[in-house]
Amino acid sequence: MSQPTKPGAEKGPRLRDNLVKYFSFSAIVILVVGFTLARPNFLGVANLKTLLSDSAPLLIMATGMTLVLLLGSIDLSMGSVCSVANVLTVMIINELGPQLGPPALGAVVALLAAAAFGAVAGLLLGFVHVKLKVPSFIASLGFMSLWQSVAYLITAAPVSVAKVMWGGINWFKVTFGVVGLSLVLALAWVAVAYLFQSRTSFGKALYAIGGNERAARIAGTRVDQAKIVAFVLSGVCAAIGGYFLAAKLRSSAPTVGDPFTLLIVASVALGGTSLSGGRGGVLGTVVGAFTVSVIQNGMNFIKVDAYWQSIVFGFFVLAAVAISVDRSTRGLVVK
Amino acid sequence: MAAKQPTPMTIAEEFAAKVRRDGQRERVMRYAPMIVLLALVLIFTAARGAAFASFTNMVAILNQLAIPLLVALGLTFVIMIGGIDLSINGTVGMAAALVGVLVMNNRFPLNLGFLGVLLAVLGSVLVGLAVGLIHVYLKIPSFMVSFAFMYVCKGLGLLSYAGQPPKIIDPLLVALPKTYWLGIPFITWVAVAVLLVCIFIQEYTAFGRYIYAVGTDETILRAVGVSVNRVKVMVFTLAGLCFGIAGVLYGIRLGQGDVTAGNDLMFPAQAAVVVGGTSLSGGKGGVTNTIVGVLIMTVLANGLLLVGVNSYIKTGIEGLIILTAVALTVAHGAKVVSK
Amino acid sequence: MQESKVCFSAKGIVKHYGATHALKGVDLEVREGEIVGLVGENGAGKSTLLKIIIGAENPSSGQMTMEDQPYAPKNPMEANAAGVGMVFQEQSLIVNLSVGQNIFFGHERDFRRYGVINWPRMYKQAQRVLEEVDVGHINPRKKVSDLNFATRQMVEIAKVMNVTQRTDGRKCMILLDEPTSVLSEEETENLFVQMRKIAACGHAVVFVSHRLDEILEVTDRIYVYKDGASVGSLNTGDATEPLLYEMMVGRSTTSEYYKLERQVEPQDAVVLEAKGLGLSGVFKDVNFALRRGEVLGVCGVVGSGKEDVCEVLCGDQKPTAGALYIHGQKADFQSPAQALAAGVLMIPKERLVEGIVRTLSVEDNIAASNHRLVSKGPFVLAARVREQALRLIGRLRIKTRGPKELLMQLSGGNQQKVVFSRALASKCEILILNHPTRGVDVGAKEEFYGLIRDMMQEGKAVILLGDTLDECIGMSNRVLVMKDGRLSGAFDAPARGKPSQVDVVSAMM
Amino acid sequence: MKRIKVLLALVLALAMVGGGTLALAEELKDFTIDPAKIPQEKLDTVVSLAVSVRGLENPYIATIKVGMEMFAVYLDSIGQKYEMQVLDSGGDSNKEVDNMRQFAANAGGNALAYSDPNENAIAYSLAEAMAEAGGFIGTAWNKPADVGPADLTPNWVIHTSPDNVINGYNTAKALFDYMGGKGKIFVCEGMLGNTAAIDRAKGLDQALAEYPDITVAGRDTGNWATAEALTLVETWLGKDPDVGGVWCANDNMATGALQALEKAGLKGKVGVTGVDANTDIVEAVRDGFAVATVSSNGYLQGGYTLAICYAAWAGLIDVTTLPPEYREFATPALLITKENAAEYLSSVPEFDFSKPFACKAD
Repeated sequence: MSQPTKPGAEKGPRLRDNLVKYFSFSAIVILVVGFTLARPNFLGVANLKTLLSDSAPLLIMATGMTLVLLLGSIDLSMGSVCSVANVLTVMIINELGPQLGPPALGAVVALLAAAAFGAVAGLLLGFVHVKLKVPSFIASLGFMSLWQSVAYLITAAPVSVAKVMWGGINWFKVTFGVVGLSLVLALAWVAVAYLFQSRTSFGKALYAIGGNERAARIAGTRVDQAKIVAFVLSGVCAAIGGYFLAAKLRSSAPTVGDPFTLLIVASVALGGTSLSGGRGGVLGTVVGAFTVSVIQNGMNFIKVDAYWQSIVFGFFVLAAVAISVDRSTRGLVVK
Repeated sequence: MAAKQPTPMTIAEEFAAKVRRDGQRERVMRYAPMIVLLALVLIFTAARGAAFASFTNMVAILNQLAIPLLVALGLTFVIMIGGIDLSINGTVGMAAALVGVLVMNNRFPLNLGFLGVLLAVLGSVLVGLAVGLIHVYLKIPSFMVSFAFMYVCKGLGLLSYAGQPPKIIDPLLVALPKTYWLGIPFITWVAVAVLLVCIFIQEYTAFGRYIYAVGTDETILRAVGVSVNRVKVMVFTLAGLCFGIAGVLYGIRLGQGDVTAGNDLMFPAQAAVVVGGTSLSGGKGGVTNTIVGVLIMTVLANGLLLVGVNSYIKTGIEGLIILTAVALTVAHGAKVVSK
Repeated sequence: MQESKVCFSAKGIVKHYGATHALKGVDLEVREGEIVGLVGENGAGKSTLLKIIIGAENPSSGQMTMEDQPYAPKNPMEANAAGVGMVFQEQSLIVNLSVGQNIFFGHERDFRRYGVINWPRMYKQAQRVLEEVDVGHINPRKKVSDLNFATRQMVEIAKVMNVTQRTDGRKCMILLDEPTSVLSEEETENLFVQMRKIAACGHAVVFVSHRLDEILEVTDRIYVYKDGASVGSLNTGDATEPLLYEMMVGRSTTSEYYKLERQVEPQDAVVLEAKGLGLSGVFKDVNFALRRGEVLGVCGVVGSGKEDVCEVLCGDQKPTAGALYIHGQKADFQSPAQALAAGVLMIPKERLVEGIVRTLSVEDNIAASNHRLVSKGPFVLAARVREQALRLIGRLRIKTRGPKELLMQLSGGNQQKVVFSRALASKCEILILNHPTRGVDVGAKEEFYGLIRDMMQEGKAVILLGDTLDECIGMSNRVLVMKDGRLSGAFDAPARGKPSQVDVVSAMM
Repeated sequence: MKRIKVLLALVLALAMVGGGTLALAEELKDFTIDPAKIPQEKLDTVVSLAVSVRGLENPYIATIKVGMEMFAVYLDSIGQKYEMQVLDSGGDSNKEVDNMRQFAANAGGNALAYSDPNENAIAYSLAEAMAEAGGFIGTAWNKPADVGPADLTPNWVIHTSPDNVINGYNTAKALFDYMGGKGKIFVCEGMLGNTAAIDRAKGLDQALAEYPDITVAGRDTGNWATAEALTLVETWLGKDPDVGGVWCANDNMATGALQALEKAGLKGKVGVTGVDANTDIVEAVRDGFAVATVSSNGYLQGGYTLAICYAAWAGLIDVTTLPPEYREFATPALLITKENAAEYLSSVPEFDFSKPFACKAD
């Protein structure tokens, strides 16, 4: 939407802009310091281990969502794609794994299958969104319902990974010092996404489309292609998130991804990516995902009374976003 | 030219034909939600006959329509200004919990009667106001503010009775869900009244014009000296009011204060608003569209239940219908930008 | 003309944003019944001055009076109340509302009875307002989205006229910020008639345009601004285009404005050919060939189909008839991306809507159409992007704090320069320049012209939709004229022997 | 799933405090916490108590929290320092595991937890979180068949459960008998994919097999929620107003069903059953509006599980030597019908936490 921008608001001193920018990361610092003061063992080895491995699934999914939000679109189906990948993973490990021999092999096949499903789900959503011009919010909402059904149809009841197959999923418990292997893998994935986002023409296209889709199209950007790729990647991220959850929980559940649907978006937004597209990136998402994890983790540390928990959580989220919201670029309309 | 056309069309004729075609397509798009609704009704009538088309079932649909309609009405205005409100589950739940606590009930001595009902609604209104103020003045996207308030409100609702839900024993409120007028339940009448108020606001007040304008281009309002911020805050407050009324009615319908009343209302409401034809980017659509959207969602849920579709695939079918309905209502073509 | 009473005056208006002085003490005096033109390059301070007058910005210092009253509006509402109204450069109509609702937007209170808006009364009133500006044929109940741009402009003027009308006999002042940029000749003429009518009633009109011919045609007096200060004011009768140009730029214009001496003869090789091209309901039977080293001008009124021809050429729309050949190969573009791959790129007309990505940096905007050229394998090389941006920023003298600055922080003219840079960077063989100099000041225009001549020497080919007819003829080797969706004329335009504007116009009308 | 052979219809009070009075053969059942045997440094250490549950908005779940608070009162009485919290997962398995890991990381070896795994499949992960930190956990209701407390000795102290299949079967049977063995019923199942929901439905299906004249006129999930059950029953009543009974997988949904029946003027004419013994449903049973519900006794589950974990932590029992039937056992579930509803409502729950194994059903 075109605005007569106020020139006055645009020529402010640069130092302030930078301060505002870095201030946005202070939410997580304030939270960590606050929780540590309240409970010194918040930064103890045991909890660091927890914090630095449990956030991996959220981080991976949020990375995928970042790419979609950069377009100015949204993918609400990620949670249920995650569920389907989750039940698919455990089904393959349990049913196919024993025939394949070593548990690791079953796990690899399951990973491939889950990722392939994620890609197909993303492709379908991308196709419906791009070709039929259904807004991504509502298209992904439709697919959310659809994949929920599919997850139930694969296995209605939660299923544990059979004990004999635990060899294929025990990697989730591996830690290097306090850093879990799962987080290392997640960060590696983020690094790949970062390269993708900032060093390839696909990444440049994402930002251009998010900023002004029409202009990007006229400039010769492959808009449809970039959008579909972004949705495919978000689908794959959701599926890998589901795979990680299977390893983490040693089980599958057809509803496991549902609570993630909005939490992922919130993580990305907390990381400074604009919900209207064009600004932000996956590095911010790392901060955002950890902010969410720290809030959830810290809540259990300061022993908030049970009936107050969700109130306190809501206010923490509000405070974190109030601190971290990107006000450096002024004159933009906030929706 | 070898094959001679009898009369090659001139550009003007082509243009006229194109305008006609566009007009037809637009009409199809405009009426697509109604066509979908009609199709659903026909399918379910064919499948279940009397069970679906019976008077009792119509009343049941009207009864079930009331609360989703109220919620969707509030959401419609928010979506029209290009915002979004995720707090629904919380605000509705909170109002449903508070009404149980504040009126004559079996757990708490408070017996505020009608005042209690008002206070319960007021709680949600205040939350809507808070969402609006924080969104506007701290410049936080409405998505995030309402996301946070979903938790806050859920918590407040839970806290209000802490444990066993209070059973409403106020005789008037107990009687309300069983009260019918012209064969239509009281709760539905309330929803209809709110609907009329919303139509009035949209069509006959300056505020209604401003809602369209904010969704189209905020700078225009600034140019004529209308406070965009005030319009936005009012929209969120109005939404809070709708959610509050929905929550209170839900509590009364359930006969107890129950914070879970709001669960799973949010996404269907979003779907209903969009399926009805209100554009997510703002400025387009309106209350009347929402009525059709809510009808589609309600009839669909009711019909699938009567047909006895396996619950596992029910949500999937709902998803497909949403996709189909929206695909019919949106503009197509290479130049169309959809987010 | 006898001296009439002063309607509005501004003295010593200063405005600074931080360290930048946008206005360094400008004066403006407008008399009742006078049409005053403001001219100046981009960044000369015209827009800032208008924003201060309308109350969208506050001056850092300086005084204004309106009809003998001290005047210091805090917002456009107050300005309207004092009798000052403005037609904005970007249109300010709400497309989903009807014409009538737009005209009275913000003034619904006047039609309220018992809290309810009396729609019939409002529409009746709207009809009257529209009739006052001679566009009574517009149905006030029609949605604005169903109107074309020119009609919307008239609605806009009607709206402004309505809010500034005074009942106490005092006069009002209308500000028009480049209102003609979306209008056809005919509509521009109607606008001028309206302006004169308003002035004849004793009201004041301030008119801003980059088209000096329009300024000379319609105004009574002209203020010239340069670098945030007034260079002088003169009666239109005393002004000529070269004189104004000299005052604005500080040096004189000559016939080398369009760098005619550097116009080259096109080579024989045809790079792009349209055969029987048509788009249902828009244009038909369009045939032409574009040669290497040729600037092919396309003229026509708004609605003649020339814009749509461009959109078809650059792959944005698919033709419904005929075919397009690039280097003799049939091209079937599905999207602008495919056209780009074949070496065809368009500079769009609507800068904000189609031209720039406001949230991206200058360097990324410049590199938007040539990722492949700055990439190695799958990776875009940041250093090359930077280097390319710095080169073009220097060459086009883009005023920016650096290649990393976001485009939204640049002024309109500089944004247009970035768009032009993008075309240069794309290294495309065939460029479709749709109003490339729109909203750009005279100095920059000259640079653009030089760059286009350079490209021709490099053997590229350009299809040009000029911002003015003069520009189109001056720059082109050949001029095609479109009328009602068909080619209605073609003129050769060699450096010596340009066709006269009259001839071209007669083919347009 | 392990089937419990004995059907329990004991009066609740007996089951709860009966351990002391009904002298049973196994002496473990009489095991008593002797405060004198607890070293002073243990008493001075702050133990962290937690109950990990699905969501406090459910009245049954809220009673688990109360059970923990009752046990805390007992700890006060013996001079044990403690702190306590509720880990509310909101029905999110992943969050429940995260919560438990964070609780364990915080409290370390002094963590004692009762956990009601959101899904059976995560029981091991919950216990494992505790085992890594060195704390003690007792799980209830849900766990997979192939893992159990024995896998994580000593930290996974016990797993207890009322039998959901039997609960579902019993309420169904009570309903069918009320209907005279024939007629139409509506079924409101629990949340899709939830273990308890699936098991209770399994019990219903067993009963249906025994009563061939009962037909199911409508069957769908009410997601454990009052509101959804209300909508379901309302819709079904439109086509089958001659229904004889409504079987609900929990009491929240039974509340919704009763509300729908009341609106249709059928309250008291159509039988309703639930599970959980929410106060309003027990009252309805007493007043003849509902047929039956089941008390799983959350107070007992929460309080006694923590008591056993406490005994293990304090070193009073050696988990490694506990016989298997004291690691996995059934807790009493009480079918509440018109006969015992009034009594159930009037009896004040009272527990002797010094005899933690008194909660064992047989």
